[in-house]
Amino acid sequence: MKDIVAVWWFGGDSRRVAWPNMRNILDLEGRLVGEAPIDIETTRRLYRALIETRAYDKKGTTLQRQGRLATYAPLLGQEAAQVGSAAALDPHDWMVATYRDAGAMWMQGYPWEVLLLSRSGDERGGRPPVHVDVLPPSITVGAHMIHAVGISWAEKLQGTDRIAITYFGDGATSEGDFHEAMNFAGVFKTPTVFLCQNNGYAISMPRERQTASDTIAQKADAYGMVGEQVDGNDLFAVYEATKEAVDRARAGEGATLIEAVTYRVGPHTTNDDPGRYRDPEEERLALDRDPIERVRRYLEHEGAWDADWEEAVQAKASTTIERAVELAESLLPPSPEDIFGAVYEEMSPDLRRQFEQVTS
Amino acid sequence: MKDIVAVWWFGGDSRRVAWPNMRNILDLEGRLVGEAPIDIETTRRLYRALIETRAYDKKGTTLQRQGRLATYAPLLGQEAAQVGSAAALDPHDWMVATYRDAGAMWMQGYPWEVLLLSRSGDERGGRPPVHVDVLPPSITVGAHMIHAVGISWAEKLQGTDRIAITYFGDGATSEGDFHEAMNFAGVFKTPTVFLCQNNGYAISMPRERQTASDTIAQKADAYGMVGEQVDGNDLFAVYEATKEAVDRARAGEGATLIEAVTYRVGPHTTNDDPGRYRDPEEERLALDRDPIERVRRYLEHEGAWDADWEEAVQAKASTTIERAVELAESLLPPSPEDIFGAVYEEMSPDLRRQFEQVTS
Amino acid sequence: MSELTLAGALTDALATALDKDQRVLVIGEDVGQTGGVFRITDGLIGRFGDQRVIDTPVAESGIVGAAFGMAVAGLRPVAEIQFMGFSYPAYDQILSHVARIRNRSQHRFSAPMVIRMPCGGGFGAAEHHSESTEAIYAHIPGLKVVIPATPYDAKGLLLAAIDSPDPVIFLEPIRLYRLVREEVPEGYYTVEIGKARIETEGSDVSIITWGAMTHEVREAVEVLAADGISAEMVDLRTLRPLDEDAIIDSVQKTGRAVVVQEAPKTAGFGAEIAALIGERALYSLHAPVERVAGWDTTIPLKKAEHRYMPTTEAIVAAARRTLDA
Amino acid sequence: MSELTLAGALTDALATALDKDQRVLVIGEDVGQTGGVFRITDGLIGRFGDQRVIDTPVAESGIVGAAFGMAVAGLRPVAEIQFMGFSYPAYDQILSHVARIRNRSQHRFSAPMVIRMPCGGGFGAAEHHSESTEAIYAHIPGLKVVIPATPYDAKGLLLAAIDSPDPVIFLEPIRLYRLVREEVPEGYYTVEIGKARIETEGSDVSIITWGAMTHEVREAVEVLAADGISAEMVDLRTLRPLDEDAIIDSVQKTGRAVVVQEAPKTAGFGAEIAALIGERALYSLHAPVERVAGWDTTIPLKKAEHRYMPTTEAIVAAARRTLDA
Ligand SMILES: Cc1ncc(C[n+]2csc(CCOP(=O)(O)OP(=O)(O)O)c2C)c(N)n1
Ligand SMILES: Cc1ncc(C[n+]2csc(CCOP(=O)(O)OP(=O)(O)O)c2C)c(N)n1
Ligand SMILES: [Mg+2]
Ligand SMILES: [Mg+2]
Repeated sequence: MKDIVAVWWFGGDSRRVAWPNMRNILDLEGRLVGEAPIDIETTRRLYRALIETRAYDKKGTTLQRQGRLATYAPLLGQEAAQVGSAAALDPHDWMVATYRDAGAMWMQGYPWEVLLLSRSGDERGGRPPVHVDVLPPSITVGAHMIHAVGISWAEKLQGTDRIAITYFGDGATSEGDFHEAMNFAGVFKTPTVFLCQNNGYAISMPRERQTASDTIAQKADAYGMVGEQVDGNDLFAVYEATKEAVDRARAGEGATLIEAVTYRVGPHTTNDDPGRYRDPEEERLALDRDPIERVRRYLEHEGAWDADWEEAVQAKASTTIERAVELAESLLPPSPEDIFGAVYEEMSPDLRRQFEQVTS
Repeated sequence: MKDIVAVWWFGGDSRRVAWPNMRNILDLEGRLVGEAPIDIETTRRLYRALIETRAYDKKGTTLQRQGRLATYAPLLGQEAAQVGSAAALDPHDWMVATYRDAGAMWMQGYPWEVLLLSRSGDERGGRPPVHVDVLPPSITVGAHMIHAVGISWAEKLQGTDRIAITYFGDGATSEGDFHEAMNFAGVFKTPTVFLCQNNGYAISMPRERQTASDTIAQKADAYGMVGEQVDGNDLFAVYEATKEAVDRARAGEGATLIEAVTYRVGPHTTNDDPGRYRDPEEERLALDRDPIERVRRYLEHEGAWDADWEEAVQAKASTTIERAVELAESLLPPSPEDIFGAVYEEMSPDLRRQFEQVTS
Repeated sequence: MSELTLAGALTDALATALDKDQRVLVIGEDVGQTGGVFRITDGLIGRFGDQRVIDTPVAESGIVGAAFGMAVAGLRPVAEIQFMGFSYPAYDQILSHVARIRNRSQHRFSAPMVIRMPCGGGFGAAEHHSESTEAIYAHIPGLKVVIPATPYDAKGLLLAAIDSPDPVIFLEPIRLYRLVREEVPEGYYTVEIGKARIETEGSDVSIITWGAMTHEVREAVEVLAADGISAEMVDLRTLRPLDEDAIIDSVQKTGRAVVVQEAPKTAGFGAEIAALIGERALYSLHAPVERVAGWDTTIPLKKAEHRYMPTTEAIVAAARRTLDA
Repeated sequence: MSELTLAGALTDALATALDKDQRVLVIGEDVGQTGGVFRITDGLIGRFGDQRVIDTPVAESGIVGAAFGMAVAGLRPVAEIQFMGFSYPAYDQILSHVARIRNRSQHRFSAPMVIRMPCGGGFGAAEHHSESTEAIYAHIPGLKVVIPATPYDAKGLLLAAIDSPDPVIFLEPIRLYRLVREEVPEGYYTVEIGKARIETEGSDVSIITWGAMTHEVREAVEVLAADGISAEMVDLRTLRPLDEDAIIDSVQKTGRAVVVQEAPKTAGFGAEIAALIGERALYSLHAPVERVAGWDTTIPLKKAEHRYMPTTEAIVAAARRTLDA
């Protein structure tokens, strides 16, 4: 059983990869191969979150095709990795994530409409509500992980129990900044959780061309840090591993690297054509590993799912997302004030002169 | 036996560190605990090289104190790590090393007088003779390792059997560029040897504050690369490990990371005062591990050393270094032509205008 | 001859170089199977193989540093940085090593390599995808900085850059990639690095620019012409080494100058041009040199980007001011 | 009051800030036990402990990135980069993140932090240890760039920088660290960021400079005075935001300007000053604005460095040229 779960079709030539140490709790048919880390009610709540995340994602792709978003990077297939990990956080924990992590960011309080704004080419998309300590989605690959280290380090120095989680991809692990972030976290034992979604690709580059190490998880060892590989399409495994990492961080035991193995079912962004670099067969095989269907089946086995509830969940998700789209689209475009006024806390005299030229 | 050899006094608080897997061949008394990788004649040749390197190093410190060099970074105590590793190269192999690696660079053909020039504040110190493919000593920490990767990769692409070795310190492993260099070498299986001299310090920072990993060698694993820790004060161990790495690289089997554990007996540079950050007791203990004395004793045990020969070797070394100093100091300072003429292959018109202003 | 876009001309240049010189290779993120995010390397891997068209991990410092090593060892790498905004992680490699190895080694080693990067905004891209930081490269001794504005120049300059014995930062204005087609000669030819191009001769005012802003300047020249004002359009093509004489000759002739850049105004490369004119042509000037530039803000995202980009109208107005002065 | 060197004044400023504000911390390579390579943080770890004076691994991008995170989370980090030449690995963090978070998040997050770096040459240092690349920072919206030239200013400006709600690149001219002593008030005071300082009033020519070059300019002013020429010396102190009015007022008064920078000439910050004067004070100018600068070469090592550094004589000569014009 365990064995089948651990096999992935992966990489440019649809290579078969077996990672024997990957943490796994729910198998492909939604049966437990370990112990469920959360109760049924929580699972149902997270199921709703998975559905809502997917509804957002589908909408994102559609809106971009319609020219209503500037760019969109689909997260299709990565819902469990994002929802499961974010579910392990406290509401006041910090999050530093990327362009593809809408599901995680929303879980931590970043509203859908603000996420949409960020993808529509509006600076206000980087401004979550007060008390939501989630940084604007990072577009530069790699640079943001050290921010989570600095943030959580500051919390540690100030004696709070807040931790920081940072999301990044397999590609990001190649950047020098990944190394410096991991190394600082190791040396200073910062309360940081490094959550890598290994979705098999960095744009067109398959995971095995990104690094010659067998797993990304093992890189933790180079920093004296705990590293673990989990099935990123297994909500329970992701939740449990993240929860352990969060608990360790909060207990002062330092940082953890989690490699959540998942698959980027869609293109890199809506501008990308995966047909140029991977076998469509791979995408088909990925369907068998759908992270949401697995939870659905689990709930069904447990007698906690039926078609009516599903319909209600889907309907609610779609209403929520439609409402977010309306909200985002109802905003007037950013004003010159928004642009000139946010370079510094106060406009400097030369900037004010330019501002007055624009507005006069 | 093995055990004693592997124990090091190390770090700001003179901590005792035992690294059980460290490769070791010659023990502290100069007795073999493994098999000698080179014959007696070669050992005698390398002994002379060790002595000459130390003579250069002592002279460097003296000259700087006399204001005859601009800066000097002593390599005292690291002679075996440098001479032993460089001895494993072919003459046409590439080398990319640092400000502290005069011993290794000289072994590969970089003349003492040119090394002295580089430390005296003269651009011509970066110009080794034709056919000596050793780059100018790198002053920026970390950036140069990827150069060795690119160079050796080019050789591989061109189908030659030339490899590249790069020298760097424990501190350099914290830079992002170390990571990118290691990762590229892993992915592209470049014929590169990464030779880290872990000398316990990066200026004032002890090794254990640089990274939380137990060893630097284990970092290789993050890149699917072979990594090994060797006693860097053991000429034979360093030679043997490097030779194996060089052979693997030449055979197309990719890169290796070698951590040569040694000790920076002197200050970081002649401007530095180690008294501010380490217990002098540590320096005293390091004497027991002297890399040259160990070889001397070995030769003595083997009947290949006597006081007369020693005197001759010492005399020869000191003459050679004196001669290099004379040569370096006999040069006129660089001309405006040297400065303006080496920005581009040919001076651009605007640069020529400036040049004419200076020379008119 | 074939009708090519600027993007097409670049692909053609790369293919021509790869074909002509075995030492040339292309290296960067996604340059292989996908042909790069802008498809500039499209088809090259099929034709030249993955030893000469090399996909790398996501690591810009590594790309530049490895290409540097290759150049030192005798190859002629053409590195692609996906967007100018992602060149900053490689800034140390570029400034401290690529630009300096010839001086550091007194000609013993050199780095004949090209670093290509798409630059500029105006197409509603995501954050960090619309940068115009040419000034941070143009300031560095040892680098050449080239920025073509036409398909013909793009091919000729890229071939010249690949042939250059010294490293070249090759900036590609994204907005021009597919804006127009132009006849581009087949096969090998070069356009000399360090020479500006007078696109339109004129006698009343010199408008000096480079890269994507040539588009707005061209329009401005037409608007002014319709109004009886004869503007001379100077496309610098190379920022370093700068064709000072072309600039000074033009301004001495017209007595008026407008410098147009997309980058934020303060300490942009336009300051160098304005300073230079003040230095070498002050007595010819009938009016202050006008700088038309981006505001001193980060270039806004899609919805407010139009407020930032220097417009044809702004250029026309600046030219008129020099005439009214 | 005590007599302090510029270096001493900086140490005093750091101690004052650490003492006054619990949120302040110092972070960098070797800033702890050794007190930094220039001993600017000397004694601080003893007084404030290793949670507020933090020695880091050798990783500049990491230092800046971590300090950025700390600032976002409410602390006031003062990061030290050992030499300006080692700030380039952190350039991406500085430009893409430190400078932009306020705009990216529309004030929701900000990065009130200081990045200190010793800069400039003239003391025969090793490669990469004598950089003057202020232009690459002064071009970036969202940053403030400060460079003190006197002990009094050093302390007051550093305290103002630490108090700034926005990130400050704080450049410390190595050559001035221990050149003179000056009375520096004890305790807390600030010097306003964005205000130039007229060191000497004059009526014949304005000499505008910043950082270490104030030393040569001061000498030049004396030489000129001895010759009956009244030069006004403007020490900018802040490059961004620039005190444009101080420059323009001075040049309008004197009608002549010399801009002095240590950096290579092309596209250096002096170009911005010259361009600005041409823009706003053209009609006051009796002569071209002179730029006295380093050559467009990498700053040479010890043996040839003197050929590079702008000299008092060169400044005097340039001032004379503006008077002879
Ligand atoms: C510094 C930098 N380099 C390059 C890019 C262009 N780019 C955007 S996403 C991406 C791939 C990232 O892959 P990965 O980290 O695996 O994340 P994923 O997109 O798969 O979620 C690249 C190269 C960038 N945004 N930033
Ligand atoms: C990029 C960069 N950062 C900082 C420095 C300043 N610096 C010079 S040597 C050094 C320590 C290097 O330590 P290590 O790599 O262990 O080499 P070692 O000096 O011990 O041989 C530092 C921080 C530098 N030269 N380059
Ligand atoms: Mg990925
Ligand atoms: Mg060291």
